[in-house]
Amino acid sequence: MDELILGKYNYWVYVALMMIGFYAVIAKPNLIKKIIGVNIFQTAVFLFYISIGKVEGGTAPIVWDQAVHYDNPIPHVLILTAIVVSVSTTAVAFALIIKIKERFGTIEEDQIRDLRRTPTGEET
Amino acid sequence: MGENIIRRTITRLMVPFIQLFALYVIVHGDSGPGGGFQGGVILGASFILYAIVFGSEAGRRRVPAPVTDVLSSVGVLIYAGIGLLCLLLGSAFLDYRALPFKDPHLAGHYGIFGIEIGVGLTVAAVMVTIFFETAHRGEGGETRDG
Amino acid sequence: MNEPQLTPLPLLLVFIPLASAVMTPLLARIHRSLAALTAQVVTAVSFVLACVLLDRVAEVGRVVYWLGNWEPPFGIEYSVDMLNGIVLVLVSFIGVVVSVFARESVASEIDEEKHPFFYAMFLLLFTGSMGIVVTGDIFNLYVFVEISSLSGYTLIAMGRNREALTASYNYLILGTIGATFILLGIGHLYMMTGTLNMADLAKLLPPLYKSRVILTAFALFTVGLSIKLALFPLHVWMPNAYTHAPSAVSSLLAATGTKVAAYVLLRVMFTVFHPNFDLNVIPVTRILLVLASIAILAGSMLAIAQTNLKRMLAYSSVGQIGYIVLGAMLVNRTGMTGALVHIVNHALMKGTLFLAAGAIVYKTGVETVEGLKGMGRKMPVTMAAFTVAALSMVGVPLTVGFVSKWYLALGALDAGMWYLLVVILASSGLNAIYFWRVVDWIYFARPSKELESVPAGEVPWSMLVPTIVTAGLCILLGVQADLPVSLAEQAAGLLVGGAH
Amino acid sequence: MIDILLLTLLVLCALAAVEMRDLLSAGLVLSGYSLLMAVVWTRLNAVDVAFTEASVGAGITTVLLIAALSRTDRGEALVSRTRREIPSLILILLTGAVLVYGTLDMPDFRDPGAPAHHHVAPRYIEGSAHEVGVVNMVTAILAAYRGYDTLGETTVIFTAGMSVILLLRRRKQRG
Repeated sequence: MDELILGKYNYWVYVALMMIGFYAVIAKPNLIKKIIGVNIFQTAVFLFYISIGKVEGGTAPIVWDQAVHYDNPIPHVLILTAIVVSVSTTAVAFALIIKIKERFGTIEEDQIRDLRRTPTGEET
Repeated sequence: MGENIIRRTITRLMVPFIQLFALYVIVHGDSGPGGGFQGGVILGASFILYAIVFGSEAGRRRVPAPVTDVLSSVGVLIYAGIGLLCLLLGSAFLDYRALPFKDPHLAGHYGIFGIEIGVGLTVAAVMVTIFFETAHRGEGGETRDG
Repeated sequence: MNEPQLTPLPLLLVFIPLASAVMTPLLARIHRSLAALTAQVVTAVSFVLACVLLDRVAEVGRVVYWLGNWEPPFGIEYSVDMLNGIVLVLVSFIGVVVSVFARESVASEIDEEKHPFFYAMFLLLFTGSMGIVVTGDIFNLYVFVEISSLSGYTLIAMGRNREALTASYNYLILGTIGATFILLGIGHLYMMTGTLNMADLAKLLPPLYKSRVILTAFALFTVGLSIKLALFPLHVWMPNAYTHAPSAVSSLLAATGTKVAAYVLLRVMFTVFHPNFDLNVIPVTRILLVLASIAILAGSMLAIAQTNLKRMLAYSSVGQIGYIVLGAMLVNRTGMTGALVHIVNHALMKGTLFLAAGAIVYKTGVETVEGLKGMGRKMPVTMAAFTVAALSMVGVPLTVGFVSKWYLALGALDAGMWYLLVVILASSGLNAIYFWRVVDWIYFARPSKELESVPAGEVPWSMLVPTIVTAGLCILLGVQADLPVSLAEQAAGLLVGGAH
Repeated sequence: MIDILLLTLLVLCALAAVEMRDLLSAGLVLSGYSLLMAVVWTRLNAVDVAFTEASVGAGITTVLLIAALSRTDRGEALVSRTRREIPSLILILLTGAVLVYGTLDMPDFRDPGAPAHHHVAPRYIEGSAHEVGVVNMVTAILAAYRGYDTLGETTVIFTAGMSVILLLRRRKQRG
C-alpha cells in the first residue's frame, strides 16, 4: 500500500492541482480568477511532465564526470517551451480583461452577460 | 521622501548589475542552467524594476516603444536568419554543423550562442512591451509607484 | 511506395510566412501599405509552393524534411503525404483569397496605425495553421497550435463591437483548456513510448493499446481537439467569435481554422493511432458518430433561429463540421473521401458566404439576416456569389455541396448505416429552409428604408474578385469533381486502408 | 518525506489562491505557489525549468497580475454560488476520474526502467557533449536537436507582444 501511494504520489498531486485549476476556470465568474485557475491548471500538467523525467539516482542533466545516471532531459525542454506559451497566454488574457473592463465596466462574467442582453449600442 | 531617495539610489545601482547577470545567463546557457529565455526575462525585469521605481514615463524614456518594437522582431529574425544561413550553406535548416567553422563543436557553440542572443532580445523586448502596455493607463502616463 | 523524398519545400511553407510575419512591422515602418502587400505576396508564394509540393507528393508518395538534419525520431521531422498536401494547398489558397479581400475590408474596420501589427498577426495565424498541418512531430504541433491560437484570439478581439472582446476571452479560455488537454495527452504518449515523432508513435503504440495511460491519452486528444474543432457540444466559443471578429478574420477562421483542427483529429485518430484502435479497442467512432449526427441537426436548427447573418453562418458551420466528422467516423474509404472532400468544399462555400457577408457590411453596414431584403438589386454580383454558395450548402447538384453529400451518403450505405441517410437528408432540408428564406429575401423582398437610400453598386474589385473566385470554384469543382475526389480518395486510402 | 510535504503544500496554496476573494492576495499566493513549484522542480533536478518558473511564474506573471488589477477591480464580487457549482463539480470529478484512471497503469515515479528513458533520451544524453558540443543537455536539445521548437517558442513570445500592442496601445504613442 505504501508502495502504491509513494510510487504515484506525484501523479495524484498533479490530478488534484488540475482539478482545482479547472474548477476555478469554470465555476468562478471573475475573469481574473479564471486566469489564476488556468495558471494552476497548466502548471499541474508541467508537474506531470517533470515527474516523468525523474530517474532513481539520477543527477541533473548537465554532463558531469562523476554522474552515473542522468535524469531525462526531454520533459524539461518541453516544459520550458510550455511555460513560455503559458506566460504568453496569460499576458494576452490580461490585456483582454483590461479592455473588457474599459468597455463593459466590470470583469464579472454574470454582469457582462446581463449587459450583453440589453445592448446599449456603445461604440468606440 | 528620504526613503524614496534611498530606494531610487539602490535601484540605480542595482539595475546595471542585474543586466550584467542577465547577459551572463543568456551567454552561459550551454554550460549551466539558464539561456536566452531566462536571461531575456531578467533583462526585461531590470527595465521593469526601473519603471516601477522611477515611473513608467521615465522607464519608457530609457527604452522607447519603437526600440522595443524593433527589437522584438530583430530577435526572432536573428534566430530564423541563423537557421536560413545553415540552409543556404548547403545543409538543413538550423544545422549548425554547416556553419563555416573548422571544428563542428565550435560551429555548434557559436550557432547556439547566436540563437540564444536572438531569443534573449525578443524575450526582453516583449516583456518590457507587455509590462508598459499593461501598466500604462491613459494618455497622461500616470506613474505606478511600487 | 517509394522512399520518402527529402526536400526543404515543406520548411519553406512555414519559414516564409513566419519570417515575413516578424518582418511586417519593420517593413511597415518604411511604408504603411507594405503590411497588406506582404500578406498578399507571402500567401501567394505559399500557395504556389504548396501546389508544387502536392505535385511532388502525387509523384513520390511522401515528402519529408529533417529540421537541423537530425534524423527522426531524434529531431523534428516535417512529413507531407497526400492528406496534408491537400490541406496545405487549401489553407494557402484561402490565405491568398482572404488577404486580397482584406486590404479594403481591414482598412474600413481597423485603425490605420494598427495595420502593421494586424497583418503581422494575420500572417502568424497563417504560419500557425501551415505549421500544424506540415509537421510530423506531435510536440511541434502543439507549439504551432499555440501560435495560431494566440494570434486567433487577438484577431477576433479586433472586432468593432465590445462583444468581440468577450468572444475572444471565452475562446481564449476554452482554447487554452483544449490545448492543455492536448499537451497532457502528448505527455501520456511520451511517458509510455519515449518518442514524439508521429510515425514512430504509430509503430510503438499498437502493443500498448490496452494500457490505461494510452486510453487516457486518446480521450485527452479527442476532447482537446473537439474544442478546437468546435464539435457539438464543445462549439460554444465559435458563434460569438465568428460573429464579432472583423470580416477578413471570420472568413479566414471559418474557412481554415476548424479545417486544420479536423485534419489534426484525423491525423491523430487514423495515423498516430491505427483505425483498428478506434474501431475495436474503444467505441470512440460510435460516440463521435452520434455527436456528429446531433451536431448536424442541432447546428442547422440553431442556424434557422438566428437573426444575425454571420451568427447564422457560424451555426451552420457547427452542422457542417458534423458532416466532416460523420464521414470520417464511418471508417471506410468512401465515407473518408466524403469527409476530406467536404473539408475542401466547406472551406470554399463558407469562405464565399463570409466574404459576401463582409462585403455587405463594408458597403451597407447591414449585419442582420433580415437586412438582406432586396439586396439582390443593390449588389447583384456579390449576391449571386452568395446564392451559389447557399445552393451548394443545401446540396444542389452541380455544386460542391452535392459532391460531398453524395460520398457521405454512399459511405453511410457502405457501412450499413442507412439511418444516417435520414440525418443527411433532414439536415439538407433544414439547410434549404434557412438558405431559401435568405435567397427569397435577397431577390423578392422590398428593401428596408435604410437600404433604399444606399445607391446600388458593388464593393471594390479587390473584395469582389475573391468572392467570385471562391463562388466559381463551388461550381467548377462541383461539375469537375474528378480531381478533388481522386486526390481525396488517395488520402482516404492512406488513413483507413488497413481498417477492418 | 519532504517532497510529500511540499506537494501537499502546493495543493493547499492552489486552493487558497482559488478561494481568496481579494484578488491581490490571491495573486500573491499564486506567486508563492509558483515558487514552491520551482522548489519541487529543483528537487526533481529540473534546474532550468525551476529557474524559468521562478522568474516567469513568480516574477513576471505576478507583476502583470498586479498591473492588470490596478486597471480593473481588486475584489471578486459575491455571487450566488449554487447555480454553477453543481455542474462544475460533476465535470471536474469526471475529469479527475479519467486522469486517475490513467495513472493506474503508469510506471512508478522514479522508475529507471520506464519506457520514456529508453528510446530517444539516451541519444541526447550521450550526444550533447560530442555531437553538439554543449554540456547542458537541456540546452543541447532546446537549441540543437529540437531547435526548431524553440524558434516556434520565440515566435509565440513575439505573438504575445504584438497581441498586447494591438489590444492596449493608445492612439498617440510618441517617440
